[in-house]
Amino acid sequence: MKILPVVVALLTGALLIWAGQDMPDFGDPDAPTNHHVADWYIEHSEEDIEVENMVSSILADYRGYDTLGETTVIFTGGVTVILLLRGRGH
Amino acid sequence: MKGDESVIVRTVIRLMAPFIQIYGLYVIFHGGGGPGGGFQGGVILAASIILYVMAFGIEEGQAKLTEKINMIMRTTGLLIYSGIGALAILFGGKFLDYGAVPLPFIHHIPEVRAILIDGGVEVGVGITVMAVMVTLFYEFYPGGSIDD
Amino acid sequence: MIWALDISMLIFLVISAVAAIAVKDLLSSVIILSLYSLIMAIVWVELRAVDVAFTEAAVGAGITTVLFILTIMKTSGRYEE
Amino acid sequence: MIDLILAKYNYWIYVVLMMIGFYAVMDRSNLLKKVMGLNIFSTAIFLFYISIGDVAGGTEPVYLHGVENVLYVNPIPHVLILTGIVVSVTTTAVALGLIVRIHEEFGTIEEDKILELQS
Repeated sequence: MKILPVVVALLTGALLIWAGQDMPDFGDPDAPTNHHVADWYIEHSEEDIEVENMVSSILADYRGYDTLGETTVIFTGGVTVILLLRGRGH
Repeated sequence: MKGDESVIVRTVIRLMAPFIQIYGLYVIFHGGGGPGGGFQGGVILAASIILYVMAFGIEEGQAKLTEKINMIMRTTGLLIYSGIGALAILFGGKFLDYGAVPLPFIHHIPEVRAILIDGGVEVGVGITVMAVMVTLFYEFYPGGSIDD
Repeated sequence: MIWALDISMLIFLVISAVAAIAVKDLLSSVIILSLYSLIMAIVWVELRAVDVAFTEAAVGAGITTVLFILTIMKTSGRYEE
Repeated sequence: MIDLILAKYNYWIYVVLMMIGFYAVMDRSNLLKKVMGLNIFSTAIFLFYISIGDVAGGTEPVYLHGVENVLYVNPIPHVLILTGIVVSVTTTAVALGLIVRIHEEFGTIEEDKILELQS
């Protein structure tokens, strides 16, 4: 066990703990992240898209570009593995 | 590499694989009403084929799902998704604006969006994910990397 | 949310992460990593993220473990030096 | 002090998990262990995101019909993390493919031996 990686990991952890003291409490209903656009999605997604699961409606409709990019990432990963591992030695 | 599992393992997996596949289809099509969706269902469908290859060997598995069909499915799913997006442009909306697509007999716009999400987008994602996961498994399997 | 269950699951999470890194046998290490994914799925059900829990249980404990085990078979180095 | 620890315990656990993953990526010589550390690192970040979106006393983000004034948890982190898990598994697959190629090229997956062979 070398000493430098331990020191770097501990320093990063200490920095994150120091920064995390200013975060809102865990499970706080008044935290800013839970209010800006999340409220709008929760109120409107039932009328806009008649799908019960909010995660599904946000994933496929409000943020459809994200999911299209995600599918492209999977496809590119598969093609990359094929290029790496198939047809060597020719 | 040939699978050399016992007859009990083979019989149980031969019985179980169709039920796993039906569960995967249920997860894909039930994505709107509860937990689930295209990605999870595609992974479950791929898991049934992985189980089959583990018990019966790579040759039997590739006889069931050949590399050619796999390659076609890998691209078809992505094409379904972006095709539905482009369909909205064709009918005067923006890219991926599902409400613009006129479906026959349905004029209620939220219902059109729900049907396109559940029946189009999730199926496309599921097909691509299943084919890519099976591809990864075939490529990493010892002796499974074929040249064609 | 049952906070006692939550805290004990989080402690198990840390223990299994340390074990997955510390164990010398790579195959055992992969199995412990899949246990880590399973505990993570339980934590996410506790945090009411059902879709994420479903995905983690299918991917982390399923596909990733299979890929790791196949890589160990291909590289045939079961023990770390 | 004890209040501070108890009020945010999920955040401290995320910091600990992230340190473990970061240490494994930096210090382990075996490439497979490095990929495992990367997995633990990414899961720690996911835990942080989902913990931000949690609301005490809330329910799952699936509509309950016929019930008034339901408090739902924030669904946006769930969506982001769903995408993140997919990218994480793809990254793992590509990394494992590279490891298989490295083993074919050098005959070992220990980082220090590969560096010796290269010099």
